[in-house]
Amino acid sequence: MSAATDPAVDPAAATARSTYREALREALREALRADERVFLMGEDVGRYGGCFAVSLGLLEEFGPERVRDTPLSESAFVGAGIGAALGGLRPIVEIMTVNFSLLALDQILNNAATLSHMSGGQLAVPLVIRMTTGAGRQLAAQHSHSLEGWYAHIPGLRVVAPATVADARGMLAPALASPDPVLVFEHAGLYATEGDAGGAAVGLDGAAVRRAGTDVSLVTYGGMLPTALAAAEHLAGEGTSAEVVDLRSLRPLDEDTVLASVRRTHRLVVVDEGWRSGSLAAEVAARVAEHAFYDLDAPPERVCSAEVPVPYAVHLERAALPAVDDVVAAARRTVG
Amino acid sequence: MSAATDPAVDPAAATARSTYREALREALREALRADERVFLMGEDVGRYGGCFAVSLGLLEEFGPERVRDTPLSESAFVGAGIGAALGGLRPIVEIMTVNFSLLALDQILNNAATLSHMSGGQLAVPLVIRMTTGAGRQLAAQHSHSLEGWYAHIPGLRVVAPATVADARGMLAPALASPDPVLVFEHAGLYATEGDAGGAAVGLDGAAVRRAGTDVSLVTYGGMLPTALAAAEHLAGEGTSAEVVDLRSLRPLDEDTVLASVRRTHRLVVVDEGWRSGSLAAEVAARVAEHAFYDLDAPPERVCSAEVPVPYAVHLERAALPAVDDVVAAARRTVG
Amino acid sequence: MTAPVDVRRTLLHEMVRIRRFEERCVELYSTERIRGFMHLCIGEEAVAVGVLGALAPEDAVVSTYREHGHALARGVPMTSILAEMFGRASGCSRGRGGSMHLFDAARRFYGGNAIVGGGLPVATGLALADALAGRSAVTACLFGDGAVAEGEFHECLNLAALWRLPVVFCCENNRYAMGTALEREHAQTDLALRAAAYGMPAWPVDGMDVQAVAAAAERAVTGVRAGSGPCFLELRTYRFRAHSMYDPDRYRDRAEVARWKDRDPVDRWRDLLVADGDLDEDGWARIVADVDEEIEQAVAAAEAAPVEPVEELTRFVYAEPS
Amino acid sequence: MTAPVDVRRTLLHEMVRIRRFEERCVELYSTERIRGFMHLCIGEEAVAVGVLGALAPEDAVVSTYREHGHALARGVPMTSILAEMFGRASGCSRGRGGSMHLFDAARRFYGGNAIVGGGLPVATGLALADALAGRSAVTACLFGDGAVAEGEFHECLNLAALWRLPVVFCCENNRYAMGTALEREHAQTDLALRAAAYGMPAWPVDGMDVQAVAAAAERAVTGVRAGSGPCFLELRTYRFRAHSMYDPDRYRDRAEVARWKDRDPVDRWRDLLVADGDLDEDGWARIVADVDEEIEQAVAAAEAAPVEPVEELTRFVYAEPS
Ligand SMILES: Cc1ncc(C[n+]2csc(CCOP(=O)(O)OP(=O)(O)O)c2C)c(N)n1
Ligand SMILES: Cc1ncc(C[n+]2csc(CCOP(=O)(O)OP(=O)(O)O)c2C)c(N)n1
Ligand SMILES: [Mg+2]
Ligand SMILES: [Mg+2]
Repeated sequence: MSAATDPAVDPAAATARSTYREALREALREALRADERVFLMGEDVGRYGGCFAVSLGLLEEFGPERVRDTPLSESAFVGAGIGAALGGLRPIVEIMTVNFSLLALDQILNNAATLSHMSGGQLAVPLVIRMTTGAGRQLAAQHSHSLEGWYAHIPGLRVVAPATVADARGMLAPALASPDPVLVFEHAGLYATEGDAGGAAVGLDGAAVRRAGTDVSLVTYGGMLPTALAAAEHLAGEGTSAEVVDLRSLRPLDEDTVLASVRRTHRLVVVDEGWRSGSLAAEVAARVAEHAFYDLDAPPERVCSAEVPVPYAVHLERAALPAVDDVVAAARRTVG
Repeated sequence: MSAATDPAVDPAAATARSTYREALREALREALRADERVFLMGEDVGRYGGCFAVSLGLLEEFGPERVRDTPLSESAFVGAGIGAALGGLRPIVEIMTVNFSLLALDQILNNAATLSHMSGGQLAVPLVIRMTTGAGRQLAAQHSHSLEGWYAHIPGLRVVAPATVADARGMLAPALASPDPVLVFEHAGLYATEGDAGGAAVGLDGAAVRRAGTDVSLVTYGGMLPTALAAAEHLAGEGTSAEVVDLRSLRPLDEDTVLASVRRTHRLVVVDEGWRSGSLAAEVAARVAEHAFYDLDAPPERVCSAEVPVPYAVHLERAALPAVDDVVAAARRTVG
Repeated sequence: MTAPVDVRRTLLHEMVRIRRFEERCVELYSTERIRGFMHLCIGEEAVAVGVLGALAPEDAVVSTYREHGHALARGVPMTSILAEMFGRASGCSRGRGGSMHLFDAARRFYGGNAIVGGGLPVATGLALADALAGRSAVTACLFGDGAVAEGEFHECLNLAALWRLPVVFCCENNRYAMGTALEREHAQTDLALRAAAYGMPAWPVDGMDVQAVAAAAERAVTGVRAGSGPCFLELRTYRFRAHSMYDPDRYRDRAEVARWKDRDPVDRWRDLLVADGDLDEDGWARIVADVDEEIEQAVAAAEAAPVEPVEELTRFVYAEPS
Repeated sequence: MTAPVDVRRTLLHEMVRIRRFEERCVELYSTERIRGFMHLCIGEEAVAVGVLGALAPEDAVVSTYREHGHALARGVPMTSILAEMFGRASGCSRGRGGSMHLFDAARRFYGGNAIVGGGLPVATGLALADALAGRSAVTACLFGDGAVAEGEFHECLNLAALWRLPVVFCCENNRYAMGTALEREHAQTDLALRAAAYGMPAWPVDGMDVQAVAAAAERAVTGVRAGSGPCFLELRTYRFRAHSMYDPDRYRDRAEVARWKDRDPVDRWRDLLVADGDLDEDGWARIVADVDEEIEQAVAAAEAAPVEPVEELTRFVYAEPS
């Protein structure tokens, strides 16, 4: 289920229907066509066609210089993206999944996020790093992380999580236009979702209210948007009107939209696939508690993943991840 | 200033006075003497005498097999610690500072934290990883991180932050006795502090109330304990009685002690050297908002570092870090 | 030098076990009994059987996500492997690991690591533990040609060589890392030469010839066990199947695949045994029948096995007090 | 082949500049004008001057925390370097970087990286940008012998060689990584041989002889610029001082230090010039006086310079819209 399958959700969108995967590919294609400085680099983005087939066909269209397969060496090729950005290009680096990005974290934190400030503003790192995130495909403990909330902790980075086909299509152009490093998190569970790709570029910042409601705010992002929307639908059947806020950008956080929603509904449930302790959900809950304390009619709730390396077996994996029922139950507690 | 310089702070302690650095060294010495399986490994722990002189003299006493200098290869020697733990030893791995631990994060998250669960309980990783953390010495953006809150996000790890000389002395033994990987964060600003080393081993878990109070709870840990205590002292002069809670263990979090304190004082200020967004302070604030919502008389407050790569110049660095005044001001807002 | 007949037959039996087990896994995957990522070693059986066969029970093994063959050759029971792939409580990782994360502590089989290169530091540490404890065990560390490009390869080969640790680094060079051919991964494709630059003995081996692998592994293990420090084997092999069940295999030339299939390690070894008079048709049929029976019993047992109760989800995140 | 007199004198002048600048920094550190970590390259000046002198303005430089000499030799103004170390707004990083993080975008001096090995990927990427854009620039990447053990060294040498990128990898082999001697860092201490294993030209150079360094660097830069792919220089040198101002230098034999000091690159070069009749006492005195004047002007300017207003703390965390 995708947010954008409901036209009400995305009223501004044009007519082109596509999958999330195709929308990403189309955005890449457009970027490669539009600007000579843009190139795509990562493991198996070329001949293999992309680990999740996002870049399928781009090698044939743009050639191996601009659709560049790399050896297994995350630190080197992410760092090379940083250097290439410093050198005037507009690299898009793909890390197959967020799990492997740990191997490049030194480059991301100590160089990409830091060089602009540390050089007193002399340098900028206009780099886009795309990676797949999230669980749900029985890939077990080393392939199922949701670490986008972690990255959102780092000053100097911009972090976005397209949750709709329109955002998958529209976020790349502003990410490339940004002078700062932008991390784009694509949830593996969304690739096959269908929706309206829209046409125009969307903004990079700013949360979106994906469904209006009056009784409780469900604040979420990325792969959890479908879950939150389904929970809202279910709650509607119970007579509870849930507003669904899609953060879209995890850094900077659009605090205003979240606070405005909570000021209307007086109740907060944050839905986040990350592990609970130290999750982005904690940050959202803390900000609401700090800035909308007197507006809250109930304690904030968080629906997160169980604090466990994600297990393989289907029933265990399912139990580890936030489900529609969990969101519904949390929302009920806030209104109850 | 150190918490333990005030004997009232640490009533159970025995008489041995030492610095935080000496206390750490003594704990290492004791561990190396007590158990043949224990060894220390890391960059320059031996001939150099330890980057911060913690392990000075241990090479001479225990020899190069057990006080083992490693090449610059964080991923390899941290991972080798994991393997050695699997192989029946009790390694203590030193990473010079938390900044460099990013290079070993894959090993820490994907192996150390994960192997027990992923193997269905067959394996355990009784590994201790020590590292220096924190800013305050004008070491600039690549040497001043406070990432312990980040590590506290990872299931499968235990994370502790000794803030007193007694904890510096007493936490290593239980960390080595733990069958799980334990990360010990030593704040660079504490090494020279003096206090009572105590004698007995202290527990690994559980927060400690370092100063009792009735009006506001200052929840902190590690290098910020002296700041929180100084703020409490200052507040006392203004007639505000602040309780200071030292978390000690960042994972698991001793939620009960924090909640009990807030239920007494009805006000919360979290003091944390980490960057504000996505900080451990957010987790503490979120938990209090979730579980002690109706006990709070004011919005929770966080005093954290500015969201900036820590700058070199002394006035800029100081401005980036939480100061006593900031804590006092935050506490005043909660009682005001 | 020719091995005794029973040894030669055992090598064949073991390779057939791996081959037919994985072929059965393909069926089980298509009926969704097995899920997630599954990587087959079909075509690479000689490496698994030759290397693992050279180890003693006290030795340790660290492997990758492509480890069915290693686990089987190490003696991890097929039933517990298959139950794991079915996600059952009787699986060798209690259903938490799946195909990529097989563990068997009793057999010192330390997984099952799905981060490319991530096993090398662990293997280095296992060897360090054995060395420090004065045990004569050896650690065999298996990884692919792709892993050789990762930083951890470099750091660990240096560390192991510097400290003269008892590790046999076994590189399964199947010429591809997913869709990336050796020539596009490495500036210098002679991987044994690369390893030799760390000052350790390193040599290439025909990984399609089980006898050659077994001999090389034995030589390596003997040297390492004797205290000569680590060594490196480049086992030249090929995967007959795609990288994983998701891989449409667009990047390889059909003719290249066919050429390597002509060197099928199972067929070649069987034909050699037949030619040498060490195996007749009956003997071959018996091997196949034995193997198939073992497989079907494992399938039946896995089907019948219970799953871990959901309440146990967070069990083992931390070790249980023993 | 002997260089023209003015070139030879310039080499001396540049080395003296670095030497005396750093000696002055020691004083300024002891009076707490300079704080934080400070790493001196005293003893290694021939490397800085020889390598940086071989570059053209369009070339790029990536360095480490031990980079005063590199920055000076690259032409970063001494005033802006010293102001940076004083933490002033007129510093080359506006006081945010300090000794370890000197930057000068206009001179393509990309820092100043304090993560050992962390500059190599950046250098590789700068070279990639030049190559893709069809520019003939070369990137010089400077790092220590300790960095050679890090995974990033391996990944980057492979990547640069695989893609034939225009990088000159310049390893300042001063035989120690903090307190760890070369023999305890590396199983195989012939670092040029290690680099050659990636299939790139690599050779050792006497890093105490500025002429040898300059010649090697020129040869390397010329080849790389011509498109022959990356190359590696092992510059054999020695730091006369401790690792940093915090280091009590317990791990080195005094006799060893003395032996290397006998090969002082500044003294040797000066003596050679004198012996060759290219320098007399007056000439030498003039160099010293010029240098000292430059230094004292830089000190005075840094003292007088304002600091960045505290309100600007978070400026430049994100790039400003231009
Ligand atoms: C660090 C890391 N990067 C990327 C991946 C995705 N990935 C899984 S297997 C693989 C190819 C590995 O090739 P090789 O080491 O040759 O082993 P093979 O699969 O051929 O046995 C890749 C890129 C991963 N698992 N880990
Ligand atoms: C990744 C990392 N690990 C450890 C350190 C601490 N450290 C700083 S310099 C240094 C030694 C580096 O030696 P080398 O590369 O030979 O350079 P040199 O200092 O000799 O110029 C160490 C261990 C660091 N800065 N970065
Ligand atoms: Mg391979
Ligand atoms: Mg050195």
